[in-house]
Amino acid sequence: MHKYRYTMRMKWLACLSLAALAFVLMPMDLFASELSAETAVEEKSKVESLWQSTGLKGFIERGQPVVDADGVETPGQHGILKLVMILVGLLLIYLGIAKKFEPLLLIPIGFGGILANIPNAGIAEPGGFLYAFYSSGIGDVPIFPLLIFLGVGAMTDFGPLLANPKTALLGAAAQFGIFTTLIGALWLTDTFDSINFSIQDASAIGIIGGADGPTAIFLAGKLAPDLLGAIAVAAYSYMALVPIIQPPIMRLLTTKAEREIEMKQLRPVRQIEKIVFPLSVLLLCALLLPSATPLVGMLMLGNLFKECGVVDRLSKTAANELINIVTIMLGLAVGSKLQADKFLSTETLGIIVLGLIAFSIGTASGVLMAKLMNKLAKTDGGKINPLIGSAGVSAVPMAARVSNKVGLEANSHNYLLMHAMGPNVAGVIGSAVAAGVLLALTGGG
Amino acid sequence: MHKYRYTMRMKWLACLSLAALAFVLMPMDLFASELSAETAVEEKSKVESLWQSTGLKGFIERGQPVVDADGVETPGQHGILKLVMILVGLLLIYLGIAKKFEPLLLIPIGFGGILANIPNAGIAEPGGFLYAFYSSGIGDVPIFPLLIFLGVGAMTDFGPLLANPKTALLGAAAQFGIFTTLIGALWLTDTFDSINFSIQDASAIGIIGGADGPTAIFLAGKLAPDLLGAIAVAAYSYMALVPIIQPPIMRLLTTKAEREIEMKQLRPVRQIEKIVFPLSVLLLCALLLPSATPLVGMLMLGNLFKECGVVDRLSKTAANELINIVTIMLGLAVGSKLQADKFLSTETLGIIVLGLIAFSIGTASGVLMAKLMNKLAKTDGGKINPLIGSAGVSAVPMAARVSNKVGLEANSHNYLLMHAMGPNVAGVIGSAVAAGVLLALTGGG
Amino acid sequence: MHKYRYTMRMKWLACLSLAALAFVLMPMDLFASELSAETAVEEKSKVESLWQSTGLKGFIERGQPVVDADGVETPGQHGILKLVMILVGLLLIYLGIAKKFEPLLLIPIGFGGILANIPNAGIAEPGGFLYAFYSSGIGDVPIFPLLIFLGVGAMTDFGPLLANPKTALLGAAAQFGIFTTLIGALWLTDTFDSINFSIQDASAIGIIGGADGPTAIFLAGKLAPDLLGAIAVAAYSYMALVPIIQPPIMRLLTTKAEREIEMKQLRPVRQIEKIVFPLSVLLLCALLLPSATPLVGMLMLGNLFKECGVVDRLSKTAANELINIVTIMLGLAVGSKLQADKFLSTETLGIIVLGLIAFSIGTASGVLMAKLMNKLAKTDGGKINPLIGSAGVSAVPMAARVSNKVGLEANSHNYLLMHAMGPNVAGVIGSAVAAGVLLALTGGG
Amino acid sequence: MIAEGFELMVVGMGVVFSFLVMLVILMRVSGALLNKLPEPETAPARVGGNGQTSQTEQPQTAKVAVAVAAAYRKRHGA
Amino acid sequence: MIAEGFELMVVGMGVVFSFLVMLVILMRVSGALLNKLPEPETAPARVGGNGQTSQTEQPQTAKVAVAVAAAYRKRHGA
Amino acid sequence: MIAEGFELMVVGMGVVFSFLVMLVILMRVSGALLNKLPEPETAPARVGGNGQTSQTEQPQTAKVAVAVAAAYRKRHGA
Ligand code: NA
Ligand code: NA
Ligand code: NA
Repeated sequence: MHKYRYTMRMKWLACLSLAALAFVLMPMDLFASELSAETAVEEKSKVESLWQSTGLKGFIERGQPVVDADGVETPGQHGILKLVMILVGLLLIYLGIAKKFEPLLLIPIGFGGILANIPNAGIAEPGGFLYAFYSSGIGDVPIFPLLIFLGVGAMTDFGPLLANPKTALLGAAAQFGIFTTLIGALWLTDTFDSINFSIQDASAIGIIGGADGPTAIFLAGKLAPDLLGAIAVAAYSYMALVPIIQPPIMRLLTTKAEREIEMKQLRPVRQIEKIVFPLSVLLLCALLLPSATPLVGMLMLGNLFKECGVVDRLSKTAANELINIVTIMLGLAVGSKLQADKFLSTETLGIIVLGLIAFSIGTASGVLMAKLMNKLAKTDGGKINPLIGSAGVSAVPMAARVSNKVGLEANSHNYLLMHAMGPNVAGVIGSAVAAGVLLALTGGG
Repeated sequence: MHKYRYTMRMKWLACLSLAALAFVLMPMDLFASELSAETAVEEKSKVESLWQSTGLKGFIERGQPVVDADGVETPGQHGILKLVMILVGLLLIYLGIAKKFEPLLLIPIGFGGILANIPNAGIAEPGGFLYAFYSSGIGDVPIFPLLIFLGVGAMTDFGPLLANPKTALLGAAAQFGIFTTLIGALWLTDTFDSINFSIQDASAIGIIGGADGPTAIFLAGKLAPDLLGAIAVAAYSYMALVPIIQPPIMRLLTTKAEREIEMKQLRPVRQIEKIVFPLSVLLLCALLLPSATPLVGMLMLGNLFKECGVVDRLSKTAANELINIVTIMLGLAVGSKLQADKFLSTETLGIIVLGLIAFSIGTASGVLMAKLMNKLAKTDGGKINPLIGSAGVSAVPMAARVSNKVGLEANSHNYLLMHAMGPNVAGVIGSAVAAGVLLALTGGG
Repeated sequence: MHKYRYTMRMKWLACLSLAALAFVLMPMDLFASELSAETAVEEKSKVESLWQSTGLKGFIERGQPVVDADGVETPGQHGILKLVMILVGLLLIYLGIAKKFEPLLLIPIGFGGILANIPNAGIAEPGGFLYAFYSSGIGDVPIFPLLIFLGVGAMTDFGPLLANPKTALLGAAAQFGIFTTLIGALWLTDTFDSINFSIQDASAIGIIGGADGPTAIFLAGKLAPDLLGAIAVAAYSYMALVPIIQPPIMRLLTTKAEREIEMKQLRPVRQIEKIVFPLSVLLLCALLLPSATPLVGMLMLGNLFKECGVVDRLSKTAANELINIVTIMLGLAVGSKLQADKFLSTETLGIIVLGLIAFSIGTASGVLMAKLMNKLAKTDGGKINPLIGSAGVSAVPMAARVSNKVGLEANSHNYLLMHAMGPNVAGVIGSAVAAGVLLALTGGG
Repeated sequence: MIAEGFELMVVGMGVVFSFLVMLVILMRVSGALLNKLPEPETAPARVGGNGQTSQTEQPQTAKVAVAVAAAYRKRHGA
Repeated sequence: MIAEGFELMVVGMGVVFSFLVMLVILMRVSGALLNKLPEPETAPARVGGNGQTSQTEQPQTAKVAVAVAAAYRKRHGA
Repeated sequence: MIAEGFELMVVGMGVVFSFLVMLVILMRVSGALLNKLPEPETAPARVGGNGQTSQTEQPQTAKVAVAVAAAYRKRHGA
């Protein structure tokens, strides 16, 4: 009975729908003739021009052919590719919601990706609002990633690093993934005809291994804007996948005895140390690597706000409302770079493969560095659990949690979380420094 | 005694005031002569040039005459008109504060209107800050209305619509006011010599009938920037007047028996339905009407933030701080379009009359559509109270509250609020779709 | 023993550091030769070009010589001056944190000053993000100071002024410091060859005496952008120093009997008065001095939000999140004007001296005006304590607190705080008016 | 140029004083007029400040609450 | 020009109705499909609205709390 | 081009390591120096984090409170 009524209603609705469509199509005959008679020029009827502008038509037809300077005509891209990208956008949103993969970023990016691929809407073209977000926040001057870094700084506690400074070396070692991937990208270019990465592209791809979203967007926006969409998606996806990618590598490279190493309690850190730290890092960066100072500077400004204790209202705003507003806009702006013609290429496949390699090598380097440091250590008391090495890739605080989890599997009383936060926050500085080097050496040309 | 002292003080102050003015006027003689002697060219004294720049002088004199391409000189606008516009701005602020007419918008709009009409200040001219707000947030790319829509989405519950989908048709019917008003605007143009609305102007005026502020500003900013001030003021004023405009029409078109119809309790809606809904609407819009996707997309992104449950910090920021900041700037930017030379014209009168007609016809269409649906309904159980039809104009949540109130008058146990929220939110989608159609069909030229 | 281990570790780290540097320097030989052989043109090696881009090199060398139109070559500025400016930035941060000198502003300004002086980073040059903050928020249109004023308005209670209107005259008198300083700046220009202030520069310097940060930045951004850094630093520093600068002057100019005057309780002020007030001030300003309406208007809009009681969400956002966000960006933007070549000049010394004079004369004028008003007062009951005169300089609420404190020293039951808030807030209006006059008279040319 | 400075001082202080004197008059006049208005009944306890909820919202929120309550009653009764 | 206005009305209302009719169908179909899914167990009390803490955060916050607790125990025990 | 990649790797990792090694030294040195400073008395319970009110505000808020209290006493006494 209920079913019957339901079916009846569906029929009624279908009728109504047909009636409504008839209502739309009717004037095609009525007015089209009248108008053409009136104007005597070939004017498209309203319905015809509306049909031309639908997404449906855009999805089933090719775009305008492109004619280059030599007069060679390339056929336009098929509209179905835009539909594929919309599905990619939906996938990112699904991963964000159902799998909790970096939802704060992947939902806006995925949504922006959908908007950018709607045919005839031009949302990501000049004049569209996503284009405006991109150009004013990332393209012209990378204000969005810098403001995100300000907020990250205002949320980050460098205390665990200050309590055990030598763990900073783990954060250095884990950046090895960046540079091996860079070489990998160049090797792909030499090997496959369909892949063409410039040295700038390769640098931007390598930075995925830094496991830090704003740094990756900052560098890709400067060195390889066309690849920015793929690079950001790869970076955030692998950051979300850290709990799956890292543990096997960590277990492979360590013995059970190593994983069971207990580390001694971190010393308390005084407020004055925490205030001096961001200024020290900024000055060191100014001396050695000016190209990294925008990133490092904003991170340290946020941290100074947090630690100095006299500007709490700035610190809270930077870590809450400001970062939230910028996250929405940054996500949409990154999504605007998921346009089908840029994203659906062999190069994107290459980026996805290389990104995974970058994360894996970074993880391995961090663990191996920890083992090396243990080899060189004079006393047993100073030994570090090599599981915290993997946290050096950044991906704060996920990677530190992974260290903690794998450590608990080996020794259920061994809480590594705080120890792993040291290399973890050092990894953020490390990848910002690596971005600075790449920018200084390949950005000028 | 107290009165005496008060009078004494007033006298003292008047003396002081005169002394101060003398202090100002004094150097006119002292320095003007000296300077002209010194420089031997006719240099205006400080006081003279200050007087030239006062608002007082601007209010009592005509502006510069305008010479057009054919050399025909039109006398400048009289300054008193600016004073009239300042009074209009004060009226809007009064209505916002004392009558609670959409105060969040009318206070900034009214204040912006005052600022825009201050002579010799140029606040709404290129170089002025209201001009900067307008051009960067509405004129070049309509970022402000889109961010407002993001916040509206994050505040809107589409549950009542999902629980009773067919009420969406009421939200469609109520858009009829938009298109009749459009025709009305074209008829005025044909009839009166002093009124000249292009087809774009008429479309932007019609959208007042959509009873949705951001949609009206979005469309007017694209199709008829010169009319934006009048259109926005009319839209928000009539939205505030919904409790006065709608009830008589609702009572006229319904019998007491119809008004007494009780509707059955809405079914509960699952979270997954609420998550799928915004994505469905976006995809439908992408397929059928790409020109509406900026508006519909941002509304649905906000709603997705709200319903998905994993990005609450983005959802809260979009619905609070971000929408508040943008509301202030949007209101001021709209106010910058209340300049006397644009606003004080016969066309504004036409817009105000047409807006009222638009709201009335929209209300009537919604009610009549509900009656038609009842006629077509198979069973009595599915009948809807035609009073919820009027809520289809949008004006969320005011129109739904009006439905509830008029329903309670007829049947004091009949709470229609939740039932009326369905057509009410459908009306928001409906008017965004109507805006998309108008943009697609008249915006290209 | 602990010490021994510590020394061992330091040695180990030093070794590691040397190894790392060797690792960097190594390829200079390896690759430089190879590359030059390959390319046969003189290509700088990576290490060489990295060294060229370090801050260290920038600090120890002169910049590019500047050749002017006549072919006269001026040697480039020495890099060590940038290091000096970085120390100035650190000093400002130190004063903000340790001495609580206006930390909300001085910390971002100091940090921005450091960033602006990092060699080879170009953060404050076109293309850099501080440049973008400056040009979009202060340089092109002074949006940042205006939004700060909006927030200040939403935080300010004009009730004490409304309860005792005549105290507004104290806020007028204290602006005398502005104009004497202006003359002082012109006198320095005539007297010293190394100081060259235009009339615009002198006006912008004078406004330091207004003791109001946003007003000073607003005016300096329009009249003397090159001096903006020094002017803003002087203004905020002296505002922080009000508790040190003002008391001796106040004690010098008043007798103990005067300092002991008790003022009668302020009458309660109705909400309607508080709502009418901001609109009255705006209209008065529009009539007399349009050039001051952006500043006065935004202050009054914020106050209207606060007092009208129907837009609390706008009022709270303006007074919290929005002002916080803008404070961060404004501070950094002001810091970008602390570049060594602009800041390290005799003129800055002049500005600092003049700023102190401006504050002192403003304080004295306020106190003397109060004494004059007491002379002219008919009855004893209406007498005012001349200590509240000093609060007329603005510097809200610090100057009012100083009045209260000095008053308590003389008469431990005499709480002047609320009485001093009247001239204090009047001083804000007074300095905005003074800025408007200066803009109207010197800005046009 | 110092002459011009003096001129600016005279005109500037004149305008500042004129402005604030007129403001004093305006405050006195409007204060006198506004205090003749009857006390508003709707907002007796209002002292100033931002702490309270918007007055616009309250009655309507109440209505909404009644409607929601009625809806619940209905569902649980049925 | 009024003829063009009528054309706009016919096409416009047609599109608005088509859009919302399709939306009704979409809501009915997706509602029917989605309600066949089993009830999720993790979020039984979810009613809608923004009031709750992010679900992502909770388990991990718990872990952090355990780790911190352990760290404290260790320090004060030693 | 791969040669250039290797060069970038060597220089890049060199700089990253140099930077962080120097940072380690800096942290050790500054930590050693700063821990010789006497414990500050004004903020003994400060643990870090953002939860507390600005210290700048407190004494002055107190003064304001005293002033307001005195004003009230005076009015109600008179
Ligand atoms: Na990293
Ligand atoms: Na509508
Ligand atoms: Na002042």
